[in-house]
Amino acid sequence: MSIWLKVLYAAISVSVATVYGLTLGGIVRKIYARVHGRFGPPVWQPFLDIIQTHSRRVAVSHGNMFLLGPVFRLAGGLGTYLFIPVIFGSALFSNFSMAGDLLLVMYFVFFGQLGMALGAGQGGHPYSPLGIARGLAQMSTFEVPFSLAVISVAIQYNSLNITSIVAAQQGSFLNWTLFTNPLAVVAAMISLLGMNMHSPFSIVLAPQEIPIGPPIEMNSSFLGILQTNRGLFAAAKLVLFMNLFFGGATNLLEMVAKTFFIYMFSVFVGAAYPRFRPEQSFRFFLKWPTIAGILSIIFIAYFGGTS
Amino acid sequence: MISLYTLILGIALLLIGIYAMLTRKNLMKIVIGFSIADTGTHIIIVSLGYLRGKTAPVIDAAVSVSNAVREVVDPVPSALVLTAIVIGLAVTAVMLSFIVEMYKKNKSLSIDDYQELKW
Amino acid sequence: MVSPIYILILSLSVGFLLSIFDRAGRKFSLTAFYSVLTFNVALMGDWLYRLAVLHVPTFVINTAGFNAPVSINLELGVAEALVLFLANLTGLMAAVYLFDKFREGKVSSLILYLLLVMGVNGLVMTQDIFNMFVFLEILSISTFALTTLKKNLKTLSAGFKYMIAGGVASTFFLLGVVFVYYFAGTLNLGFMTADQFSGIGLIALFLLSVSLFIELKPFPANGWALDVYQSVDSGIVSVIAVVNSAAIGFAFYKIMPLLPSSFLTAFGMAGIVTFFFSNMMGLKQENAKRLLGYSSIGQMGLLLASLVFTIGIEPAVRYLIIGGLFLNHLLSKAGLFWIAGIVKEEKIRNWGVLRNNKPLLVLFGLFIFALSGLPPFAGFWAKWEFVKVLVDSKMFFVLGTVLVGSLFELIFLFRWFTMAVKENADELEPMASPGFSRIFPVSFFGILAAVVSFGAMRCFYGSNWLQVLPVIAVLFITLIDSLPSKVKGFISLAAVAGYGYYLYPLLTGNIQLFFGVIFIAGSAVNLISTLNRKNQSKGFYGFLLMMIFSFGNLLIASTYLEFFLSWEFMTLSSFLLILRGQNAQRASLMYMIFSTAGAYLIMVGFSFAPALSSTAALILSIQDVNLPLISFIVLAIGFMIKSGSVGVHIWLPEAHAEAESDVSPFISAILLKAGVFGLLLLGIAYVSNAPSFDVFYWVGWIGVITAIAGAFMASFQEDAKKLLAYSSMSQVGYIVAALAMITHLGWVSALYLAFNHMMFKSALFIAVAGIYYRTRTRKMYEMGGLISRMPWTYMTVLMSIIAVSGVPPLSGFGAKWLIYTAFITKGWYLQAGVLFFASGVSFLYLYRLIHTIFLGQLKYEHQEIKEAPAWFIIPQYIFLAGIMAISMFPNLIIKPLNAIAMHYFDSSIQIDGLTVMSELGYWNGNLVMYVTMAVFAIPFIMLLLLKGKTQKVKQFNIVYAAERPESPQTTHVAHNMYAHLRKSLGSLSLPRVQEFWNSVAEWSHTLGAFFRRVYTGNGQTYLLHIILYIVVMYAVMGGQ
Amino acid sequence: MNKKHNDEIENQMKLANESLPERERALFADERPSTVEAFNKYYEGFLNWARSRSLWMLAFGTGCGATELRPLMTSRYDMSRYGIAPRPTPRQASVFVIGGYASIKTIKRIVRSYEQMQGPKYVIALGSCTINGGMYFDSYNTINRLDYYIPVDVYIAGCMPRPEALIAGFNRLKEKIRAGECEGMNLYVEKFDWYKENQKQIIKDWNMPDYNW
Amino acid sequence: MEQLIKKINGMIRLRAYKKQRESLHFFTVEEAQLEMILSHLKNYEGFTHLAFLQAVDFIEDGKFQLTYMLYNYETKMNIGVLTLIDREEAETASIHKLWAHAWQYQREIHEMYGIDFPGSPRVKESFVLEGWEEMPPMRRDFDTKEYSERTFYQRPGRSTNDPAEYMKEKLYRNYPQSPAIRRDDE
Repeated sequence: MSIWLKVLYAAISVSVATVYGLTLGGIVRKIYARVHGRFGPPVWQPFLDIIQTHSRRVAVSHGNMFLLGPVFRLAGGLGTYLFIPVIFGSALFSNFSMAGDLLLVMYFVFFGQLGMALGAGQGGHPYSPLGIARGLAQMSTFEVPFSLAVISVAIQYNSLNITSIVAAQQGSFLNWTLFTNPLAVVAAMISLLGMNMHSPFSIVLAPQEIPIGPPIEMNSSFLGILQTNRGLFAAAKLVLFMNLFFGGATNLLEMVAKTFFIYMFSVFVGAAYPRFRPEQSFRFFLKWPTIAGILSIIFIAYFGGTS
Repeated sequence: MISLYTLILGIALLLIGIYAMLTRKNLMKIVIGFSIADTGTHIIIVSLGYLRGKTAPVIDAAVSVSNAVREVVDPVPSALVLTAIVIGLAVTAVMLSFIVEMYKKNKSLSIDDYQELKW
Repeated sequence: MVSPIYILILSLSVGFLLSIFDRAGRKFSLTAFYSVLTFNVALMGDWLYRLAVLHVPTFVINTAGFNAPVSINLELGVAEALVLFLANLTGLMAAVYLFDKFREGKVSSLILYLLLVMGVNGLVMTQDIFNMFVFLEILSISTFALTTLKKNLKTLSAGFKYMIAGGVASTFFLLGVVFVYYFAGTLNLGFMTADQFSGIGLIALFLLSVSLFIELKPFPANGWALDVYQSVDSGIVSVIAVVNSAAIGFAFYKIMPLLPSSFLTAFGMAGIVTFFFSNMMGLKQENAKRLLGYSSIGQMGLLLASLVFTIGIEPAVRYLIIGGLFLNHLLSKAGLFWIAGIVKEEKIRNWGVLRNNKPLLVLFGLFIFALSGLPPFAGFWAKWEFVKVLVDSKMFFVLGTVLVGSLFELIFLFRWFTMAVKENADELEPMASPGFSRIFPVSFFGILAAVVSFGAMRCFYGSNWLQVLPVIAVLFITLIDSLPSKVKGFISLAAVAGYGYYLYPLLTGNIQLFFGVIFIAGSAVNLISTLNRKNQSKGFYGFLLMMIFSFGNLLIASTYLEFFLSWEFMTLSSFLLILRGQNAQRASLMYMIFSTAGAYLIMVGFSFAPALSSTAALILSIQDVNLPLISFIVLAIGFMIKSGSVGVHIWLPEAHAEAESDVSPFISAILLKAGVFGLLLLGIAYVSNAPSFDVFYWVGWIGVITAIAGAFMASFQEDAKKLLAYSSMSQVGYIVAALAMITHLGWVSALYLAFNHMMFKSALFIAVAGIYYRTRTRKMYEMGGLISRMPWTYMTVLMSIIAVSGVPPLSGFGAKWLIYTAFITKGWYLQAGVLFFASGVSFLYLYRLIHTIFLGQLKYEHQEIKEAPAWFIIPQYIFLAGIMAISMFPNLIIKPLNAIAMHYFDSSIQIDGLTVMSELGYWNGNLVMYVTMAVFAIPFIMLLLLKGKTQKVKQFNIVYAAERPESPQTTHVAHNMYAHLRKSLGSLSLPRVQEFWNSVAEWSHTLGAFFRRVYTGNGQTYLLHIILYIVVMYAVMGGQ
Repeated sequence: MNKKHNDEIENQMKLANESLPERERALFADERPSTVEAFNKYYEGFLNWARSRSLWMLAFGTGCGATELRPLMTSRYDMSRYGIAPRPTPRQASVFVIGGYASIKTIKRIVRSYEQMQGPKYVIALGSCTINGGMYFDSYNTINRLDYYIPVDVYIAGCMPRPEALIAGFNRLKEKIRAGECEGMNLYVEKFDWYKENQKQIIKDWNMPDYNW
Repeated sequence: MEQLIKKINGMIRLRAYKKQRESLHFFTVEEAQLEMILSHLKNYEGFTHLAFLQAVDFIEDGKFQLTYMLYNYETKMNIGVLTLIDREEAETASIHKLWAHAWQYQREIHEMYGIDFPGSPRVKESFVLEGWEEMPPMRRDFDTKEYSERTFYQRPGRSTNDPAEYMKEKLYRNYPQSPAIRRDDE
């Protein structure tokens, strides 16, 4: 396949994911509003917000790193997405997954976060590092159950290759990791809550105590890029979870349906639970989901699992 | 064969001397204890070489050169003891001179007053 | 051929004539005095030459024209000649040292001194035990009298105690002599045999030996000796500690053949006990001369023990051990006592005054190193062989006691040394410059020690000059030390390059070559940063070269001893480098203690190892060696100490932080890899001959725990260098864990990580060095916002932390990919989980590092700060280029590493073009790089197009809740940045290990303080000790 | 020569920041704000449409009128359906709602926050106090006319105006935005010196730069 | 409580004691005796808490009245210690040594009334007015309307009702003589 075709496919894939991710965000706001008994903003409000932020005539930059922070962030989102095969068996949506396996995806997530943290740090505002400190600490803890789940999955399918993990789950829905290795899915889904930073783990972005955390100084187009990434990155994470735990997708519709429900999980938990303090959330992640992850490894590695 | 009484006497003196050294606080008495112990040692030495009924290993009018081997006691311990006495004397003398100097410096003869060096 | 009897005759006759000479003037008497002493030395030297080199038979002197046993006879063999030569030499030097005293004092001291010398000579040579008694008494009485050379209350009371003890001991000796005569019927040693003393006859031997033994000051019957050592004039003390002890020790050696083995074992044990306890009690000692006294007593104990425990082994080795220990003790102890006399400060804490006199300080260090048994001094070789003997004869208890005792000794000696080098001495009176007569003997012995050590080395290695190179480097740099620092730097750089060039053909194995690159090339690049030094940096380059050459020598060491020698050179040189740091006293001491403990373990481990069959480098030949399990365990612990594994890591952060900032990169990036190299060595042995117990499983766990513990502790540091140090600990934990897998992929990842770590940690430490150079602070919260002032350094740090954290596309991700794949393939799942956690935590400290230094608020005092000097920037960018190269083309490193590991295992990865494939997954670093560049470019262009009119603003133009920031200090989030994490998981970061080791230290000091209470200072108590000691020894020996 | 000339011009463009202590001047940007003209009509029209549909309101309750903003967020009035959302930082907000009376102490913060907002930016002034002082017309520390200190786009009269009035005000603002009439950002720059003079007249301890970027 | 009042009355002559309710009492003391009384109340009578410190301007008498409101946690009693100081030379002793937090009240009073408390920390710093240059605004001779007109730009067209007149007409029609504010010690 020619490289330019590949690039074209990737561009299409990214556009779809971004639009999908942003729409998902709009839907979530709508759902929240309805839960509150409000009418809520239109579903396309995220798009309007992005146009609005980009439409600012002036911007303030604190330096080159500040300028690059959002770039890093979106690059992280793009890269993460591009290293995941989105739809099983589809050339259009296979992205650049031949560059690396699951570990690459897991670590590329940090690319954007690190860059963003640096950019926000140069902003000079004390709330930025405060939020980043919380975010990084929370990340280091929710990575524990997630990585345990990934290890468990890797043992189960004897592979770290996302495509072959998906392939192994094809056939019946009973082949999904959700059913063959439920403990790993429990661990991973709880850490998904942390990744999405929905409450009860939303202290990182705490809108009141430290106004929206790291990106406090971000403005205009910088913010717009961050918002774009929010959509894309959400889509990337969901696709990854879908691939690892929910049998992947063979067509776009299936992908949309599955990821929607995965997302709804964290939305509903977020709508129902109050927030943890940072130290509570750290301890929480290291307690129950970690135990679930360890149990899933023991279950898979030492009792053979079911696959 | 050896003289048991003198041996016991020597050991007794040795023990008395050591006891004195261990219990007396006065420096002079300690030196006296040392001398007693030293003397006890000398007696032990001599008694080990002593053979009942024989004479001193001095070749003079009483003992001729030819029958000396039969008539005298083992001469070696006696010779040793002479040297040992001299040496003991020297040690005692040095000790006493130390005591004199120490008394000059500290005006005390109690050994308890000379223990600032420790640990 | 002058008969040695003339020594006795001349000493005695001149001694008596001296008072007459003195009438004619002190000049005459002194001339006579020194000529006699010189004559003694010359005569003994001559005899030594004849006996040892020309192999003249043992010379026997029969007095009074009769043969033994009728007459008293003297014997002069090689051993006697050697001991007497050294004793007389020391006597002469001590006399030179005492020249001022002798010139001004009474003539009687000259006479006494000659008598003493005569006593010593006689005691050593005589074969008659009563004669021995006589000489012993002559020796003792003259010594008693000489103690009051400096007459004050202390010397008098100490001398009196000495006399009581000595008097009683000699009384018993006399008794023993007589009893021996009674049983053997002769006084001549040559005519006695052990079987003459059976049953009750053993009492005779007991009395004879135990009283001599008491003269050698065994614990605890040795309080009197300590008092003498503390109070009496240094010159005399050096004679008592060295010459007297040598003579009495030799006398004991002479009667040893008579003693039954039960006696000998008991005496050997008593020697070991003495060595152990006196060193332990030395820990608590603050008086310099008393400290030396403890050390002397300990050394004598060790010497006696070695006399006993080496019976029956090959004579050459035996002489090496005994001779080495003896020579070491003699030279260094005499030298140290003399220095103590010159310094005149009683408290070791006040020895900072020694810094006024640099040559003397060097000599002091020389003696301390010699005494501690560090190479190249004689004690090192002796200790190495002794340990081997003990291991071979399975005396593990003795071995343990000796090693712990040695460690104690090393602790107090090095504490003293670090105090002398570092302790504040500003308020003390500066030391007066010593006269020639005082400095000469010290220097002479220093040079002698060096020559002897050089001779020992030559006798071991013949022409292998590479092993000696570290020492040569030090000497060479010392010669040119007056040159400017930059010149020396360039010379050193050239030397390292030349060394590398020379070494290259010797590195036949790939693995050697790989570590060669880390050790030599890494050092060379790091060396560039030292070129920034402005001041003279005396000694610095010498030690640096010594360390670098030792690294290289580790690679090509072909025997255990060579390996260990280089290892010890490395330890010593790195200790000296660390000590150069401003507040490095504690840190360097801790480093030395832990390193030495590790070195002892390595020594023991190698002693257990079977002999090598091949002459190739150890790293290559080790695979043919079937190491026993104990070797594996002990060596693994030893190497893990060096690599800073958890539990024994506490030296690491201190040493890294307190070393000079351009030394830290060497320690972190390269020195730690030496530990890794050692573990790899062990791993290779494990691959071919695995023991029954899976040692490396536990090593793996330790590595994993090290990784997480280091990461946690790094997150809570305020000091940039400490943060990096803990980060190093964590990273090396990864390496150790990966090595411990003993799989192909594990080793590839370990080596990959090692290489990577060398580069990014060097770059980071040099960057921090540059920052420290400009800001003069290591506290991160005192910095901030430096990105605008030091953009180049920022770039390095940014790239390096990306490489550390394992974020693609830089090389760190390769390490992560390899290591996790390896772990999952190996089946170490939970370990992999912990490592994931560690890698998450590593983001915390990395962000903290870069944020608190470079981002946030620039402080007022740093507004005008400049970029770090070019000497710091150049090496950083060399390393950065390396990182970028292997990031872009991972095959550059993966392929060779694959080849190295394939030497030991079947390959588990395939390299298909630019993609690396493992059993589980795949990774194409090149493509990742391109994709990353592309995805980076897209938003960047997007931003440039859309961002509107952008105003660059300054640091206070922030949204501050509608206020304006008060000051940069209060606006910068840096101090205790992860307070919330500390709140929830901080208990993990408590310094428990530190507390553990602190309490170990506390306990050993407390025990020392407890035991030394036996030395009440009361003469009667000391006497009681002696009596009880005899009783107890009798009980012990009688029981057997 | 040319460079020197440029430097001179640049220096004239700088703000004096005289009230800042010497060492703090380096910590604040001293550039003068400049006007940024709109794009061409159609593009700007599109952007204005988006801006009007996505009003981000600075959550800064300057006076008692802020109480009336709370019900606006609740389900009864639900401002989010108009695309109005609160933002906690002025960097991201586009609408500044002045909640009633503004004391001198508050006006200082209002000016800072307003200047830190990224244009185009809009101001809704709430309540009589902002119009002519309201019931605080004779207070010694409450200003009477807000538009002397920052440009105001929409006034909502009342003491206090109900949330319905607020919604009406927002709708008015939207209309004005779409009509391209809300150029307060450029107005502020054009009359910069006048605004500064007025501000400095009442804010006596001016311990901030002349323009808070 | 009565006992306490008697006791204090025995120590000094109390002026104008007033019992507002069971748990709230006021009395006035001489300015010179104020510190002594306060420290006595704090140290011996259990009034450990200084609830507030405030001032009233009695311009007619040329006096400022200071009210130190103390509270006893055990008996749950409030005592207001009042004192009068001269309006022209408005200055009195600082009590920040008795209650550390009093400095903040004193600073505020200094700003608002111009009463000085020598020795009180940071008393001269501005508190809420941030750079006020005129007469302290809470003094009754400060004409706030004139100040406002002078300083703030008036919007033309505003019509104003005099609050007193307007209120009188609207609400107090039944009370033509609104009660004058009287001090208790008069």
